Amino acid sequence: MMTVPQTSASLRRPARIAINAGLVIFIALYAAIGFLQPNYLEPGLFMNFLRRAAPLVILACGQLYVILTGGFDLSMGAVATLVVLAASILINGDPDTTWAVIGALYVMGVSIGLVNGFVVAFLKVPSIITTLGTMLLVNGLALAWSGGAARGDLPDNFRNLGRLVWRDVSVIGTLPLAAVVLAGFVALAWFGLNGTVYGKRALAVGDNPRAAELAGTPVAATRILAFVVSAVSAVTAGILLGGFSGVSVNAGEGLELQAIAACVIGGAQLLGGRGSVWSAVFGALSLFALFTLLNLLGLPQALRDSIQGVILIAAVGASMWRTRRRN
Amino acid sequence: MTTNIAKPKPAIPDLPVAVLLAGLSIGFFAVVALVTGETAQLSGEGIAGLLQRMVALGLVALGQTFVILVGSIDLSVAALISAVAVLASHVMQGDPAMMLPAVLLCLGFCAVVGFVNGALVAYGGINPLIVTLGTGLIIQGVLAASFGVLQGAVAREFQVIAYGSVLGVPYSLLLLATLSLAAGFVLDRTLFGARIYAVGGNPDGARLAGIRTERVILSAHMVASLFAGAAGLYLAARLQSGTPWIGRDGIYDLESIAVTVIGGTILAGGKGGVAGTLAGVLLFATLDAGFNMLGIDAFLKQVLRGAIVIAAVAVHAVRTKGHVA
Amino acid sequence: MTMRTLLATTVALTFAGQALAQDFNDPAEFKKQREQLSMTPQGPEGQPWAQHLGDGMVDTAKYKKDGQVTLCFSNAGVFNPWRVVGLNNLNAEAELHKDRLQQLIVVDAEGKDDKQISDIEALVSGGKCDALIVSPNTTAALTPAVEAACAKLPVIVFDRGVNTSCPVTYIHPVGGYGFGITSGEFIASKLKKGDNVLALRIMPGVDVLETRYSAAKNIFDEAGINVVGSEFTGSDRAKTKSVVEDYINRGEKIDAVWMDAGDTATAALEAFEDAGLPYPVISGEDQQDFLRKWQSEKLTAIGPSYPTYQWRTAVIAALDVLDGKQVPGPEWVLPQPAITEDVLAKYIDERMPPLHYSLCGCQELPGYPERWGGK
Amino acid sequence: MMAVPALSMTGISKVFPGVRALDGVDFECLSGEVHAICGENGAGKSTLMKILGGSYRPDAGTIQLAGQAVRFTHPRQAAEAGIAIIHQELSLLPHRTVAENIFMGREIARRGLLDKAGMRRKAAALLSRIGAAIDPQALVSSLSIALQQLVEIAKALLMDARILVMDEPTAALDERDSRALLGLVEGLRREGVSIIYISHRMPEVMAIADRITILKDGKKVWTRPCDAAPIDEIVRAMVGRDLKDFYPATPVSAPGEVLLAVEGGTNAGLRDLTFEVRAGEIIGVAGLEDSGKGALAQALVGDVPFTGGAVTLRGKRIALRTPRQATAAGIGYLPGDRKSEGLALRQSVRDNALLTLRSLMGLFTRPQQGALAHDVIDERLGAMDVRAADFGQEIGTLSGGNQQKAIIVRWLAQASDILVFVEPTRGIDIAAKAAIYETMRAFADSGRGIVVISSDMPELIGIADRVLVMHQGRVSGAVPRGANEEDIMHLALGLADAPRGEAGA
Repeated sequence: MMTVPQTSASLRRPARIAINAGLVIFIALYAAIGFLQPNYLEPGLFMNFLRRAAPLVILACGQLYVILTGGFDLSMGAVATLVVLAASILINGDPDTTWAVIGALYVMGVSIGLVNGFVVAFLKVPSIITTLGTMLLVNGLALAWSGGAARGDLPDNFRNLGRLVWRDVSVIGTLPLAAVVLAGFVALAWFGLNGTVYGKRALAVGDNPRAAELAGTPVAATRILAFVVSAVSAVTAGILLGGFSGVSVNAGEGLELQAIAACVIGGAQLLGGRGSVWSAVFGALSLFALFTLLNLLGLPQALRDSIQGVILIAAVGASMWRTRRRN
Repeated sequence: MTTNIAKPKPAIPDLPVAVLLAGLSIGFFAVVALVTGETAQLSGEGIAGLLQRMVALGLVALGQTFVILVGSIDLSVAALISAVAVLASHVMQGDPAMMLPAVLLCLGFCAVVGFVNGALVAYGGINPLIVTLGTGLIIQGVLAASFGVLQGAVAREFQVIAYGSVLGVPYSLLLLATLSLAAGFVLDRTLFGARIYAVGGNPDGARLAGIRTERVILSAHMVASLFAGAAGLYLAARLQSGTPWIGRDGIYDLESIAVTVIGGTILAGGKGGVAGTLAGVLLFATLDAGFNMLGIDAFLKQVLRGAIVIAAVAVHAVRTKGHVA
Repeated sequence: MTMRTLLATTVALTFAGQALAQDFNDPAEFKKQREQLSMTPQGPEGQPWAQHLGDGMVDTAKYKKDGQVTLCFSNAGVFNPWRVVGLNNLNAEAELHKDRLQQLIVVDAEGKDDKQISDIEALVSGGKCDALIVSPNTTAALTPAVEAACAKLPVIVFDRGVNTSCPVTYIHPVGGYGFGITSGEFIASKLKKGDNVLALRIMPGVDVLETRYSAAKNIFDEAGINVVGSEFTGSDRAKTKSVVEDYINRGEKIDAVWMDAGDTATAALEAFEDAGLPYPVISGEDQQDFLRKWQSEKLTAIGPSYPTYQWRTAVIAALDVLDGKQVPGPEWVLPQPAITEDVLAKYIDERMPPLHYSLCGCQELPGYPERWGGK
Repeated sequence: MMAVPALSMTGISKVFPGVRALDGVDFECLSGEVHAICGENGAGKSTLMKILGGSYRPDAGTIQLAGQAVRFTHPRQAAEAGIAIIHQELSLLPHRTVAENIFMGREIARRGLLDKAGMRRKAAALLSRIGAAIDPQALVSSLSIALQQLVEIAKALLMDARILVMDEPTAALDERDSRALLGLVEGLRREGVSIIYISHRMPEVMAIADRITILKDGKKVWTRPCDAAPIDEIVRAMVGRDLKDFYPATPVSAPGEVLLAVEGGTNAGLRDLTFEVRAGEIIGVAGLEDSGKGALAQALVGDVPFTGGAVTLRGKRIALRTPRQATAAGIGYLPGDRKSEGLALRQSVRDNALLTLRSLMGLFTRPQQGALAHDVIDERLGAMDVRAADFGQEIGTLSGGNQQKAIIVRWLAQASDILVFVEPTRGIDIAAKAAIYETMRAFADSGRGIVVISSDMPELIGIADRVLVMHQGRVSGAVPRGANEEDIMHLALGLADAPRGEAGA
């Protein structure tokens, strides 16, 4: 038996500095933004950038959980919309109820996640169909409940979550509350995948559910939990969106696909088994930087879609090419 | 003695799903029509109207069936439909002499899109969801950027496709029927069809059996794009002029996937067929018509449709052994 | 031969964008609508939904039908708040006529032309309808279906039109140019030559919206006002706010914001608030949230309208037709008032939801304000 | 007879990441010759045949067909050149009919139109030619594994191949079907077809082969005419050392207390199974393909649970309704098909080894502490001599033996009482094999038990303390250590104690 020369197993390499593809793309895109509009390099505007990117980054983190386990969640945009509308109806301008309502919103989100998860895990409906169904269902519910238009107002303490900016903060100048929420959510998402055993279970389930099951992994529970996390992220993003810009019936429209695209650009693999929180974070930041850059370039709105499509295919194609070359 | 004598099972396994779905759909429609007193909907004209609701989605879904059977998927159909409808009306500008060039140009464009999709999926090895989401975005963007404010119209003569009829049967229904039969025939009776099932059912096995799997995947994508083109042309004829949003507003991408899966074609590929897909389309058409008769609120309709999509797939998916994602 | 045609077509397509963009700039229509804006309406005082501009009337005796009647309504959809308010108007108006109206059948096309055509065909072939009201999703697409319906029963079209004169009447307010003229002239009057205006629009390619912009753009150009940008927001508040923030961040001085629809006006204003800048001159629409903000922040603003009361008019017209009464036609042009600072207070109703359209003409209708989501 | 060989392969080499699968192998086959290739699992037989079939491209070497050099980049080219391969892994379409499967890729068609009736007829003829009573219209998913294997054979016979490769064609067949198949091979040989025959069943090889080539560790040992190669010499050449050294020594101490006891275990594939595993014992399970030995493994690990009967572990009644329950109760599983059932190929060696531990601990366990720490698992992997440049690398890049060892580490980390091995050394090279046997012995010696299910008879005889033989879903007998293959075969075929009447049920 000839084995290819190997180093001794006990000799551990220095920890590899994993450079995330999304990070590289993000830095390149943000550098381009800075080149076009130098004031974007100031901390204040960067913070503002983060504030606006926060909902997408948070959605991408949630979507990542589902993608790691091998599925998709198309319902998250609809959940975000539901959250915005439900918040305005339930709070109805009374700031005292804000926190109770936010609690209720999370309960709602968790139940939608549970439904998605149960249907996929036990009724064996492929997630793309399941969440397409819940997308229609949740969107319909949100519209039916609100009567198709925004109702009620969001009080300032709710709006602040997406809108408040602390000024005169040392070093960074300004600090938006949304950026704090973002950091908190990313930290939680990171903790979920790296601070508990869940992350590795999810990767194994996404990679080979059969092998994971035979090794004792609770496959169904892992899947369901991923959908719950995804729904929770949609609720959080919805709260920020509502806070940032107020009530509207199309608050979450199209965000699900952007979140999937973000994960993929960041290097997560569709159908599971590969990816990290940083794929989601930097993928989403890259995507948002791309939007901003295209805005600054003043291209026709429509062409921005096209460029997004090109970037999407190119990013995945490039990672495919890298994998192939390595093998 | 060998003990395992195989019991013959029906050769077309998707037939029961199709029959069941179609039966349920027709039953639902008939009951609603009777209960609401809309008995006129059960006349020839009413039925023709019901079936006409199937045409656009039906055409797209036929193509979608090919890609799903081969184990791929196509999300770019919605953008492609818009592109074709806009191109057709723009090229024709109401001039009957331009009908043929317009149709040729549109189908040629579809073939190119299908080729690009197929090549990126089959030879590039990129996930089909990403590829077709990407090409869809590209088409949609270019379309909206260059044709956003265009007005054009197809030729009056071209609209015959959508509005003409023979012996009370609209041409569009004949078109759908003919293309369905053709698609069914191709899948069931031709070499290409057999290859599609082989590649979708077991890509490695198909490769070992000497099938050029990449070519089959690529061809299936071209078929899907051409069917989307047919749907686009039909819509252009029906709507007189295309806007860059008709595909997206019609949600033809997700709905075509949904009806195909509802009809018993499995997303992994290799199992399913045209009959099931048509039954799925019929279900959607009867839901549309039935909800109209019942006067169900538009938003509630969406809720019901979402629940029905899940339930319809769950009915046959729940027996799946192993895992789905 | 065919090859050459194809090639020529391909080349033509490349330049198509510029070649045909002029479609929405029709000087004759611009002039006509400008006149209509200052015309005195005919009809009952204080009931703009029953008034009309101009003199044309059509005779409808042949459609007269006694006893209980059934009206059918093919709706393009309820995909925006304007249509939600409108549909409530229409339903409430129908309730006023319970004695005459046996049934009102409403079918919703969910924004799909194809479905609306099928819906109309089904309504006509169903044989229950005595008259058909259509709010078309797209002008050209619905024309053949409406034509076919005209052959069977009286048809009333409102909001967007159809390319045929077969309907008994086509109800619409003055129009897009009128909207653009009102808002454009107001902004032009408040700005100096060389000042900047940012145009925020919902989406391209929709005739009723394109004409609004084209009219305003003409006026800005004439007044020497600089349009720094024209952006599409898709009626999305978050996107609106982001777009405006981007312009602010770029260091552009924005003196005025012109909008082709007001449902995201408050989001645009918030961008200025968040940046700590003074409010610009702004043109919105007649939504409650915008009017309240206008009042509380003392904005320099105007609220042109595309009144939702036309949904009431549709029912009124249909019943008049079945009564055999003369109705304004072949076009029933409704007055299109704008909300100005003097009349602002009377349009604000704190009970109503933020995106309620004040010019709904619905205050006296049954179920107000709950039916429209008010308290 | 010594004309230009129908096939000659010279100097074929192929390297996979971590393994040199073939190293300058020469091989030839004349027309009308049955040329057997023997070798341990992992010796390179399948790789050689995949190169011949166009699935792999060789790194070096040439292939000549009837003296003409050929180069295949796609299986289609090999098929067109007249090479047909009956693959070891099934490559059927479960949702399609038998006829459609037989004609996959070679449909009878005129101008693109299928001749379905013609294919049905021809399929029926083909099936009866190999003596298989299968309806060509049946769906493949409705057939047993053995019948599916026959469909595979029919598929390969469809083409009038000049060279036919049969890779373990009888592995899933019972005696009668095997005999029919050998008759078929005989007939083909007379027609002048070159047949390359790969099998572990020595008697079969001796009966049918003209020449035998031995491969070992990717190299050719020798090629000899059949009559110049007695069985023991073949075995020595294959194994490279005496079998005595190869398997670990028999334990000195007698088996201890009863660890695992199954009483009356029953489900769809198993009938009234009763046996026990004692501490320190390795129990082998033998049987033909549908004897139920696979179902036994699946039942023990909760994958396809028992529906009747009782299972006790260390005297306590346990429920084995899901793999998770079995895992938690202390039963570990090492599946035969590692790729699809054992490994998450894109995850690291470490992650695969930790999979069970992580799955059974509380969700909020810190992943880098205690037993989950990298150092701890790295030590275990090192102790098992898992060879990898870095335990953080993807396990898919490791050789089969190292992968198997990593899975063993998974269960050692979980401190399982019973390990269920299925085909423990399939696709594993010989050096790693000995190490795995060593590990199995050591595991048992530590007071725990092993159930090993294998179709590799010498392996069972060498490693197991006791071999249970299964036939038609029940245990047809047990043989002690030191029994020979014939004893086992006898029981496996149901000839020993099964009432005659039941054989046909």
